[in-house]
Amino acid sequence: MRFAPTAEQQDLRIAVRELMRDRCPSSVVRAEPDDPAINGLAEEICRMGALGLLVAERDGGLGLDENYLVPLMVETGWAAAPLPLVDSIAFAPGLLSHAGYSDGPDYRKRWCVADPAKRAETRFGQPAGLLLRGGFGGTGAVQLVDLDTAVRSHLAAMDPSADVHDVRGGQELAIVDDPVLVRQAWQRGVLAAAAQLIGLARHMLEMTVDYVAGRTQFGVPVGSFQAVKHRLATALLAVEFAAPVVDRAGHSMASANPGADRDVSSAKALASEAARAVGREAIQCHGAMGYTTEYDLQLYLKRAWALAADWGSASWHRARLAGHLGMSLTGSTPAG
Amino acid sequence: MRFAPTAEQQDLRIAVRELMRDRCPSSVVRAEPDDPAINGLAEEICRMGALGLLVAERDGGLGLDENYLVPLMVETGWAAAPLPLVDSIAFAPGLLSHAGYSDGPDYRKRWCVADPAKRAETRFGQPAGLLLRGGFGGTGAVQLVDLDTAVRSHLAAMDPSADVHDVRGGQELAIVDDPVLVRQAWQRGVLAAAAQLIGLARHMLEMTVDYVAGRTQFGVPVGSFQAVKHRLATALLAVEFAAPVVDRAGHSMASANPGADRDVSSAKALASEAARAVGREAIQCHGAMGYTTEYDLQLYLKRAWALAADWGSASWHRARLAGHLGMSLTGSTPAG
Amino acid sequence: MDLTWSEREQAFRAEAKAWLTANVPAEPLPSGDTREGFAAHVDWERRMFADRWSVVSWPPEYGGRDASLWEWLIFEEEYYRAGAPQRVTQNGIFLLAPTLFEFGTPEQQRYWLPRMAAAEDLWCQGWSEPGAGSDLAAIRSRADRDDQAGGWRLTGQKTWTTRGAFCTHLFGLFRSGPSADRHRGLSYFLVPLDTPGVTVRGFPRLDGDEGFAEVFFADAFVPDSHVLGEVHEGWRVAMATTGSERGLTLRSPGRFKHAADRLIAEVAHRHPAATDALIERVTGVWLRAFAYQQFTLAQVSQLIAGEAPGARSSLNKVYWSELDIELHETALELLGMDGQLDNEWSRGFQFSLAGPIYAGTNEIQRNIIAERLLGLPRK
Amino acid sequence: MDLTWSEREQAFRAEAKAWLTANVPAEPLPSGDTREGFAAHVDWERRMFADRWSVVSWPPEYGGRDASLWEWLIFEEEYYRAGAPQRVTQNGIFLLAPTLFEFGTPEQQRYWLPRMAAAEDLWCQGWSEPGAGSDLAAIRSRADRDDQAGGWRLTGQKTWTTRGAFCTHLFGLFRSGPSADRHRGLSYFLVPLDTPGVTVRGFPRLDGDEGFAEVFFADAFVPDSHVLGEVHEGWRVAMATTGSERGLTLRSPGRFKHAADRLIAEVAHRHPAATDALIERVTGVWLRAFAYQQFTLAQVSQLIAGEAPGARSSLNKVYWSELDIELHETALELLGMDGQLDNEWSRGFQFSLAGPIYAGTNEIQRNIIAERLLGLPRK
Repeated sequence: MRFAPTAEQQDLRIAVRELMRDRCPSSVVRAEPDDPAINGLAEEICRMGALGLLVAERDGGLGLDENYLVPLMVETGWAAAPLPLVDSIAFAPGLLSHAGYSDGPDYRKRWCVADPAKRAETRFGQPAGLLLRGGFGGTGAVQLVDLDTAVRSHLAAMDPSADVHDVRGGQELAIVDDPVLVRQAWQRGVLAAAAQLIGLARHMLEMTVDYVAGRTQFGVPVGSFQAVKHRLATALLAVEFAAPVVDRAGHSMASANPGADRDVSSAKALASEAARAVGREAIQCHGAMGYTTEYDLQLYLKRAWALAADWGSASWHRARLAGHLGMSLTGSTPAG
Repeated sequence: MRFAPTAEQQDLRIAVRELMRDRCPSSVVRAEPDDPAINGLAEEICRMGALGLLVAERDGGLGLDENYLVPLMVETGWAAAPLPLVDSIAFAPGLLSHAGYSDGPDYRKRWCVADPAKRAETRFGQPAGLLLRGGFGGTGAVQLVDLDTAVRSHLAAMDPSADVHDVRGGQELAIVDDPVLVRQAWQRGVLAAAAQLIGLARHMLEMTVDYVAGRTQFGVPVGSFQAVKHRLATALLAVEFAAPVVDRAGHSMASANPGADRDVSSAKALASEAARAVGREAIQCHGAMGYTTEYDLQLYLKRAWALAADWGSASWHRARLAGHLGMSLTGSTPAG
Repeated sequence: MDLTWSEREQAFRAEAKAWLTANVPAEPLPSGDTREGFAAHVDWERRMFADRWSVVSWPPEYGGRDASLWEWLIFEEEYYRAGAPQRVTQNGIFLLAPTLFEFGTPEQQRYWLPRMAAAEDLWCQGWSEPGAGSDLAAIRSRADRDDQAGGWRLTGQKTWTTRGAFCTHLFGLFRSGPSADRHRGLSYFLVPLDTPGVTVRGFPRLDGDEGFAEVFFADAFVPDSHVLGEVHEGWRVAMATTGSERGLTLRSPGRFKHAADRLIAEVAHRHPAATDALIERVTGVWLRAFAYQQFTLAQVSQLIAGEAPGARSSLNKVYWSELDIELHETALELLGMDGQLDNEWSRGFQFSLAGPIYAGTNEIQRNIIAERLLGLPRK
Repeated sequence: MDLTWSEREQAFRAEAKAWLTANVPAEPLPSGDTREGFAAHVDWERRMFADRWSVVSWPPEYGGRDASLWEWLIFEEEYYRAGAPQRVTQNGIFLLAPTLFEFGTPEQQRYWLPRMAAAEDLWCQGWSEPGAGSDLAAIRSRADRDDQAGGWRLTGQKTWTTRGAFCTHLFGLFRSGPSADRHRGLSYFLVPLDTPGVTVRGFPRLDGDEGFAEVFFADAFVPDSHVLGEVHEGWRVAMATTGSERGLTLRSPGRFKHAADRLIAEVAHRHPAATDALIERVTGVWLRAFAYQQFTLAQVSQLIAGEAPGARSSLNKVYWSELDIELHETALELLGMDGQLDNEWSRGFQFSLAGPIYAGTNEIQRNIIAERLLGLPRK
């Protein structure tokens, strides 16, 4: 029994963290989708093999499991990396392999966007050549679509750095309807989103602590007020008790635990709530400063809001969890 | 337009308040149900005509309306008067009049207990001669039962001063199934319970403010800590925004407003939540002191818990309110 | 309790309703926090003024109707019910004007009030400075006496000035005397933004609109006639204004009742997404808006009976600002991923987050509630 | 990550489970906070000791099994799963014993620990005094030096002593030196309650049980051998104990997981009352209990790797105490008026309300979290 990352997992985390601090500062999060800095970041991520993290070694991947996916996503979430990482690294690999799209070294360049709820909507689609449509909740078929042949139009969103598009049509390349693969892809997407939310929450909390420790009001640091201390203590509690549940969910998937679906839903529900709670306290503790787009907090805040709502909201996953616990809700729990 | 009590309503409030401070200190709340002090309090309440507050003048009552019921109940709630006042003053009169039990001066002595949810359970039944069974939610028939002929046994409850009994059987004296009267009786019971909760909440808040202003820790009054200030400010907000809704509900009933049922449910939901919230902050601010039965806080706290759950909980009334607002819940919302 | 409207009040409501029905733009105006949206809103303000609806509670000589507080509430109710535009003149009309009525000289009132009512002068507030948010006493911008010219020379910087880039005038506090006593030595100035030495720089807010500005003062001259209230007594004068900002006048219950009703309509629209747990939250939001309305009715009744609201206005501020967030959070939950797109609800959500921060943070309001209403010890 | 149990651990679990199945009383014991209930609980403790289950993690010479932290967690899980009685010896075993292990002399350890494990000595704690709750440094009870007799004479009063009326010994701080420095000059004493000059008065708690006591000291003599740690260094010694009280050792996840499972069973039992909104709350409670379990597994892994939990134990304290209240509030909501009667849930609810208060209030814990874990300034 040992509930802690291995040295290899820890090394991966550090490598990703260094890459993110180096290549994904807030200026990159703010950049236009076709900015060279974003392309550069995408290339670095390819170079470290991250796109093949969950791809079998025989298919040219790293052959690693979800215990490695979690730290990778925590750190890219921390940086709010403006790329479809959840889609390409977590959701896509099993589906692409099955459809024959991961053979040879070409998969490294293969960025995907996912639209599991079939909202005809994508985020961070700029580098992607493939669209994966369907699979919400881990059921149904996933359609592989050639994104270049689809009709795309920009949508205004709360998070302007998310590069949201309305996407319709496009040539169908394949259909994956193997229920095991679709469920695995969905669970991996949910797990990756949960992990990114942990990173985002930690980042917002760090920024807020720095801010209130430095800012003075009524002659003392804002961070010395008991109300501020208690708010941030509450925020830390939310993160510290969500993070191990995300780690646990990664382990359950990696070890094919029959409770994996329950654990993944637990992770996403808690991580979504933690990120929202931290965001709420962060903006209140920043005062008007948190409320301007010149300051970086909003970048991470808006990303957290979107990711908390995406891949099943906290409510959605709680309802699913209730089912796993043998309690069935009478109300409906729709997708998206 | 004037949202404020009249001089007469204000006079009634002051008279009841003085009676309560005089005859219902905490020692009376702690007393055994057959203690002479409780009987004395019951007699004083009869003497001021309170049992006939809502009884028509031609039937020997005061012929007043729910605008007077609210302040009477706020003040008796403040004192946690250990008598079936909601049952006897609010719920019973219309039913008793209809069944012919309020003619002559005898009604003054007529104390009732209500069991609207037919739980076979009564509270504060000591002075009562009549049991009113049924009417939960304002529908169905209410059975008038001779309490002296019923089989009663004591039940251990969280609030030991509530004198809870299991009550079965008893001779049926009459049935009231006039839907208008049953609805009115129920709404009055709910309104009275909401008003008592406002009084209880105010009392707990007053005790807590006194306590934290006086108690010293780390060399300063506990009440000077920002965390304590913010807790009690939040408690005051809950009470101050619930109280006008209770007043409004009383006015809606008195003026036969078609929205009365909506307003009464609004009142009970908010007053229940306010009392629970104040109780929660009160016990936390008192520290271990709030946690002993020697100190009075627990008397008011336990009464508030019971009254918040009784006459439809906050959830129950929210569900009813949702219906009034045109939104229907799919889940069930049972009585009791 | 008497919750009936008089004939006069009913007639007033009918007139307001008729005018709003005829005049409110069919399509929502672009956001008043963008440059072209602001211009469209100023047009709307001028149309209101032309028909004497811009300042209903003011005396007729300044463009008003001498409306009672009840009539003002009625107007606000109908205004929000009609979905009429946001009031971009609110800083002047709701924050500065009450102070002008209380502290202004007759000349100042005659000069400034009609221009404000007509949306000729467009006012922004200059409270916050870098390093001084809710802590007005930490203000460092200076006003130096110029006896020869008969006025003051302003130096320093204001920030977080809402819509400052589009306004014509600013009101705010400057340090005119020694700063030993944090609450004395401040004066309250009325400053045209085209005064030489004043520079305005707009910058964007969370919701993407260019709604904030920094304002720089470099030896900008204002005459004595532009000081409101007594020299060095600006703190007291400003406190009256912030009382009004936090008070009844800024946030009418109509706004929240209307938004809660829209939220209920959204539930029907989003039927499959509206789980019971969400419907319970929507119900709770409606209930809080209802409570805010009842509280306000009681408070106006007390005001009319001559009781000043005092620190009780802090109860309003905390309640409506937290209600506003809960309302929009619930809406976003209901909307799912649609709530992450740019729309009325998501913009309202981002705007609502400022509620607990501006006009005195809710932390400060809770301190006030605890100390002044509950009597807890300051230290 | 390796979440499998070793063969040894599995065997330990099987042995514990078998013993508990055979020995846990079929009917719940009466409350351990009443006099006769306490006696029944002491019998249970002695039965546990007889089969070496009372202090599994202690060395065999004191009655333990040298169980690892993992085995201790396994034992706790099985203990709660079996519905076994509350541990009335917990003050001694979980609070005093870690301090004895760390600061006691070999003689003290040999003398006190086996008696504690055997439930011969029954320990209560004497931290709080009238006027000093969480503020240990405000202690005024005195220990005056008696050189001639080779010991100390205790004078003063302790209060809120849980189950003090039924215990045989008390541990606590007394002021042995000058009080100029609030954190120095205190010593940690071990006091038999039958010492002449000691008077114990029980009084009832919120839940009606006679679970609290005041303890009065009038020139009560204790020998030097009853001082734990260095004289005047009691503050430092006590801090180690409170760290342990707040820490991992007191609240095993098994307790909350078990209670959450019972709550889910209650949902099926109360089907018509379990609305969707309530089921969502029950799910949330289970989820928090699950999170507490995962957090604990990670924390134990760190402990085993040699990292002291330090201020992170404040995270545990706040989390489990707030979880415990939410758990019981949800249960009471589900039970409706049945929740207002005297039963396991309503008693648990009242008990849970003490969670955020004792062992350092959650306000103090949040200060610690903010200052020591987040690094916010003390002042």
